[in-house]
Amino acid sequence: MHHTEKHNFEPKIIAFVCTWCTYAGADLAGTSRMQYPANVRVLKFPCTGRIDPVFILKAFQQGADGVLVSGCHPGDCHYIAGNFHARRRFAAFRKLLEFVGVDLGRLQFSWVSAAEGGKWVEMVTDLTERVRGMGPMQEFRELALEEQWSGAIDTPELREAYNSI
Amino acid sequence: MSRIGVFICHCGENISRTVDVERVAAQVGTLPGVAFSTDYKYMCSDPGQGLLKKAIQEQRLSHVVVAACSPRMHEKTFRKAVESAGLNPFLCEMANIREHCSWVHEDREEATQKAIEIVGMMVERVKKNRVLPTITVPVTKRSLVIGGGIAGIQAALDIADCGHEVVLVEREPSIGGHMAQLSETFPTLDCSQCIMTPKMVDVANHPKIKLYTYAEIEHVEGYIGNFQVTVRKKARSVDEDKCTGCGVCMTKCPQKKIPNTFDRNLGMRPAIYVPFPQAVPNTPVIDRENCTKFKTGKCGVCQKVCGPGAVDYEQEDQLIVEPVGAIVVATGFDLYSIEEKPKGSPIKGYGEFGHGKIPDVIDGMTFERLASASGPTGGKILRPSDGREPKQIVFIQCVGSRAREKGISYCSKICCMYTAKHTMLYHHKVHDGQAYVFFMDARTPGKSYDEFWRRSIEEEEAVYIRGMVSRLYQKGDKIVVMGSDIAVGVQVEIEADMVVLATAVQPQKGADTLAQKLGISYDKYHFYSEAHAKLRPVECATAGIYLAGACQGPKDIPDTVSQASAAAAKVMTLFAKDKLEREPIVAKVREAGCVGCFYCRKVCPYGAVEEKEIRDRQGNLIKVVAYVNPGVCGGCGTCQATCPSKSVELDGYTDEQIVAMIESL
Amino acid sequence: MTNSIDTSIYTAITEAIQDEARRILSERSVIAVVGYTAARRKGSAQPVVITQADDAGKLIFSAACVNNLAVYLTKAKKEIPKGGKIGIVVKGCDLKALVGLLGESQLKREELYLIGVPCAGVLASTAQPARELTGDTIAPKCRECDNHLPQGCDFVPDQRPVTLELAGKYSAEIARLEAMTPAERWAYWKEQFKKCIKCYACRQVCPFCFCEQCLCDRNKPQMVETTPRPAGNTAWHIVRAMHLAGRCAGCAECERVCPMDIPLNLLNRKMAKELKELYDYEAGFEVREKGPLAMYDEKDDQSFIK
Amino acid sequence: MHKYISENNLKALLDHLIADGKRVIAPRMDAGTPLYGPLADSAGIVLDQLPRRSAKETFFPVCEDIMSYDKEGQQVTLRDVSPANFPETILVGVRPCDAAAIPVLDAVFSWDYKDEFFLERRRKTTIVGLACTQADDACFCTAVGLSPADPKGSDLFLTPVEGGGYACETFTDKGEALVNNHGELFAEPNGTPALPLAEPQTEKFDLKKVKAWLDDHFEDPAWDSIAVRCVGCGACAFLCPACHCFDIVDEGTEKAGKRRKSWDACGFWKFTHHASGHNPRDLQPKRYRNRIMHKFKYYDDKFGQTLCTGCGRCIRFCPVGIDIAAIVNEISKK
Repeated sequence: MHHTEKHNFEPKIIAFVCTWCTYAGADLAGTSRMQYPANVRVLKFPCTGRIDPVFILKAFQQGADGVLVSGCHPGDCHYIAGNFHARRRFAAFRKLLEFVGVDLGRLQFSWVSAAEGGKWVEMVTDLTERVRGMGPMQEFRELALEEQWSGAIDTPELREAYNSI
Repeated sequence: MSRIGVFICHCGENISRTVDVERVAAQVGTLPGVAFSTDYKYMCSDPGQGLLKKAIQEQRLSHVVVAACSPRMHEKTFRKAVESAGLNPFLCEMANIREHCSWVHEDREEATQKAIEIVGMMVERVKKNRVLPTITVPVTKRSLVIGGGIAGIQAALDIADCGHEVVLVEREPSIGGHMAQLSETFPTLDCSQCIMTPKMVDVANHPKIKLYTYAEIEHVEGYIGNFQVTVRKKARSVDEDKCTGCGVCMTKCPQKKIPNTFDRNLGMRPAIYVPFPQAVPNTPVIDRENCTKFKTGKCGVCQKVCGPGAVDYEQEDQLIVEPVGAIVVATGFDLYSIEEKPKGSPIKGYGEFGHGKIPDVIDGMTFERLASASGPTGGKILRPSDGREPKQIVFIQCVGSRAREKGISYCSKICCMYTAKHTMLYHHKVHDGQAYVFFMDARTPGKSYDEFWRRSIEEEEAVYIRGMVSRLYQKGDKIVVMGSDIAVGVQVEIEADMVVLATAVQPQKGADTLAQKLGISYDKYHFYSEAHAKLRPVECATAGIYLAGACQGPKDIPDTVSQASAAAAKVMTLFAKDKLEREPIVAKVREAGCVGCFYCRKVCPYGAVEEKEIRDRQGNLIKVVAYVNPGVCGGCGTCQATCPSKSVELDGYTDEQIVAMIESL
Repeated sequence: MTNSIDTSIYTAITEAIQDEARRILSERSVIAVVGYTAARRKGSAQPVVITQADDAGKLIFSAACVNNLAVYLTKAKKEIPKGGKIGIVVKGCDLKALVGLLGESQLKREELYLIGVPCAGVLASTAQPARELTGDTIAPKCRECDNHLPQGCDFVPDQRPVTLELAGKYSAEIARLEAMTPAERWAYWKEQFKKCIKCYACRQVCPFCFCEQCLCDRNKPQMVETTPRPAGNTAWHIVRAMHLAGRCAGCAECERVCPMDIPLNLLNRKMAKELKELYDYEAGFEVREKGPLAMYDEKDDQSFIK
Repeated sequence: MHKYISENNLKALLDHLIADGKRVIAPRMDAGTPLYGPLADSAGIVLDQLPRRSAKETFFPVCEDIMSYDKEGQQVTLRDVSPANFPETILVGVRPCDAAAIPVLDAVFSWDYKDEFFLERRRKTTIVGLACTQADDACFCTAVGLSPADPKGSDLFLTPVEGGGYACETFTDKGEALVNNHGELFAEPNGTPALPLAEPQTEKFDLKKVKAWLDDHFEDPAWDSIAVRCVGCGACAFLCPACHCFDIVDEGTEKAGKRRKSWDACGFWKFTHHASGHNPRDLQPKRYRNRIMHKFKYYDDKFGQTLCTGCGRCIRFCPVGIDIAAIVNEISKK
């Protein structure tokens, strides 16, 4: 069971999942009344094949501390092969993110079937706790606030905005 | 500006117990674009839906978000309700605050906060939703059945009896398939041909069935409801319209020494022939490879003797395009060859069983022909080598099947039963003979099956030996069969007069090529894959294509016939409507941005991407772009994630919708 | 320094290119030839499109002929005459890009007349085109070139380039970065990407950036910030590297033209390395219908997926 | 006012200014590339090469916010960026080709609309120019009527002298104030001769003839042959000290965002792309024509000035070797 103790840092976890397997698996976790951290926000896609790497990038830029991508097990894809394409795409993309300095501890890929409510809970819990341990994803947040020197204005408002995060 | 209505469901107490629904409603009510927000005990109830409809009309809502259970539960319900209130159903989204929130969190504050964010995310999403018209595709109410065995025949008759035209295509010169070759059938031992031939005749005489024999599928285009199938009708060299089926040509043909494949090469047939006397159609075909006229240019006897002048040496293959709305694939099975290992075959050879070099080692189908009253021996069990009656006969089961080390791990399903039948037929015909069966275990589920198997042992005196045969060899005119009896743990050696191998059931040769033409998937053995093993066992993942019989996996006759009728029922369900409706979650190409790299086509699991030429007003080609056929598109969106310029977009899951959701968080 | 590279064959190559261009233009077997010509500055060269046999004498080949001319054949370049066979001068590295474009339905082989160049190397930068070609001034891609003599062309001057054995820079640099912590790598790229001014020279010279409307130019939705700020710059370079993964064959034009000296080819080489390791795929060697990210194998590695 | 400052004192001057809380912008190495930027201390200054980007970004940033918005409920709050917050700046080590462009830009930014973002930075900045002793064959300041020692645009101008140090000359009150405020670091001129100046080899253009030809040749086959090779990037415009086109975009989410102004370039296909899908400059030659026209005709028509200072950056860094000096020279001979 998940303990609702208070932490200093509540990471923001964004999950990109396919409708047929992982979304249904997360539904099953619900109908089974399993408990997991409330940090995850689920975005439903028809298929992992639809998940564009740009979305992961966008999620980090929008302040996600961790991203979970999850779909049907190989061979179970509702759309025959979408997850096979996704698997290659993400195998490549994670290497790229790693090379530009993103800690891959913040990015989790998984196969969670409609029957694996427990696995969903495990995935979300593990990622949340791991990212909590890693602390906030500062890199993209700081980057978003950075300006070219020529455009930077050292205004009190900006300073305040910066300090608020 | 959008006027979004948000409806927060308590779900009795399922949601409201952990989520402060009133606070959620109040909070999301302040979001830009939200015009109305409320909470209600049971949104899915009649009054709940009434509330929704009323609000749409009174508040002039442009979009709706229902925050309740999983969309997998009630999305259809609410979209219907929204539609009945005059909004496009796709302007309604559900926010899952039950399965994904109230049920999985205990802390009321946390859960409420999360619910607010989930609803907020769906509010941003719904703003970007577009009106999606339901896609309708016309349905051509004709169907194609590929394969004229019992599966194809049954499916064709069922569909045709329902009043829809059927095009039945058979590769061989006659329909009938393997069932026409069988002697008697388990578990009732009725004569196969007696029950089969009337059905064949029904096909031939059915006004709604168009029969192409000696024909193959050349090319398939189109999609559910709208296939264009090109059939190659091979040159028969006999005009079917003129031929009366008198058979004079066959009797007069000087070339009569061609092994009869229908009889498993046990008998001979002429170069102009029908495969078997009850063939449908009863029109001969010239075997051009073996015909003297075609080989040397001399002869021409058949043409001379043919009264109606039906023999036509000049005949060429014909390509016929048939428009159909549905396709039933019933291409059946083949037996694993006991001869040399065929090239490219997944299973290793059976050298230990003589590789087909010992003439009296035969396979089960050959035994069927020997046992058949219309077979080469007139139903007498005689050795192919010397025509003697075998007094000791050994049946070996699971030759190829369930032999992982050989490359096939599946069970061929029918062998236990037909071997039992063989022992009975043998015993009926050779009263003083003894049958032995080597088996791994007997699989006899099915109505009256186990009783039948027991009868073969208990009444027909077959000796079942649990164990496999390690080797057999010719010794004089005997075949020494060496095996083990694992039940008693001894080596067994039997001097047999004849050995019958129950070889594995495999898909027809060329099953993979046909699948590629049809765009359907198949497993590693080339059996065709159904869309869902349990819930959609007769449908292919490719819409509009259905499976019947052993092409999908080994099956006996009752199962085959059932599946054929099921496939026919699916076709009739499809034909019950004039137009096909489908969810408009399909990809669309933004032609201005498309540069025609066709990455989308490369990754599309459905083959839905076609080429489209863009021309200017003068007709000059500007560029070739991708076009997604909405009838074929499965809606996975892999194309969009792959398209470098995002010039193809999946309706219902556009980049705008997804980015709006990410940005809301 | 004695590491100067022998470019004496470039004179003979220039003559051979001129002769061949003259021949194919006068025989009208091509409607145009895309090649290089000398420009005003000492030692400089620039791309040129000639349509008359009389202009064949303008064509040259030298160590300053750095451009990958394949970019002119893409649909993005509407200025180049289309609708007929086009002759094009290609180095081995350029040819790899052409091979990719053939596989991506952007070009048809029968509409091309390939004049291959036996190449000993070109300059890293043409900011000072008169510099001598040496082990120091040579383009980094030439240091690890495996295609000095282009294969499968319609015409290749009969010359053998003499090449120096030079240590590759990209693999060493990739290894150096890989050895860093994520935070150090992030800091490294942040400094580099910060300089970017979104002049899009990298995109515009890239043969594979043939999209008519770049994803990163779109604003509905804005997938990538278009403004030249550190965040948008980083996103742009990540997206571009991802779009080139499995396609880029390393002509390194992006890196050469970057006025801010951002080591862009490093990203592309890293992705090429990964795809080679993961799927044993190398771009640019043969015309293939599907790149590594347009296909799959059921047994693909999934050790990173739980 | 004429003075002398030693190299060490120049550095001391910069350190004093930084210590005073002034922003000192000077050429320095930025991740391996010589670029103008704020100095942390004088040690980082790099005066021996022309920075890759021009000095214009001190006044006309690569990208700047001009407004921000927030949505709260049905309420939208707009916030203007106040130019009053711009810091006081000393721009040091500016070559004549960069410095001369700044007064040229004054014309366009203070014309029908007074661009306070540019003008306020301009007011708050003192420009210390530096005479040029090195040129390559891409340099052509002399061809457009400037010179390696032209103090145009500088408040204070430095000329390297033999034996080290710089001869200083002030041209404006701002320049004099800078010297006077740090008088102890400046000495009286000692008559040491200046180092030999750079001598760009490019022939002087007859700018009148160039303009006359441009006046009559909006349509001309020459544009095609000049620009057929142009790949449509913005390197030339972005490195140029005088190009000043910008784009304004809103970036952010439904909840909050910024309105940003950033450099634009006429080479981009999007530059004049209409919402309708029509583009009057549909092909690259038409876009390149605009670049030449703007520099040597339109700006002259409107403000009586040439929009090119001959720094040669666009020549050195054009991916496809387009040489504006060669093109204008050719035009002047037509």
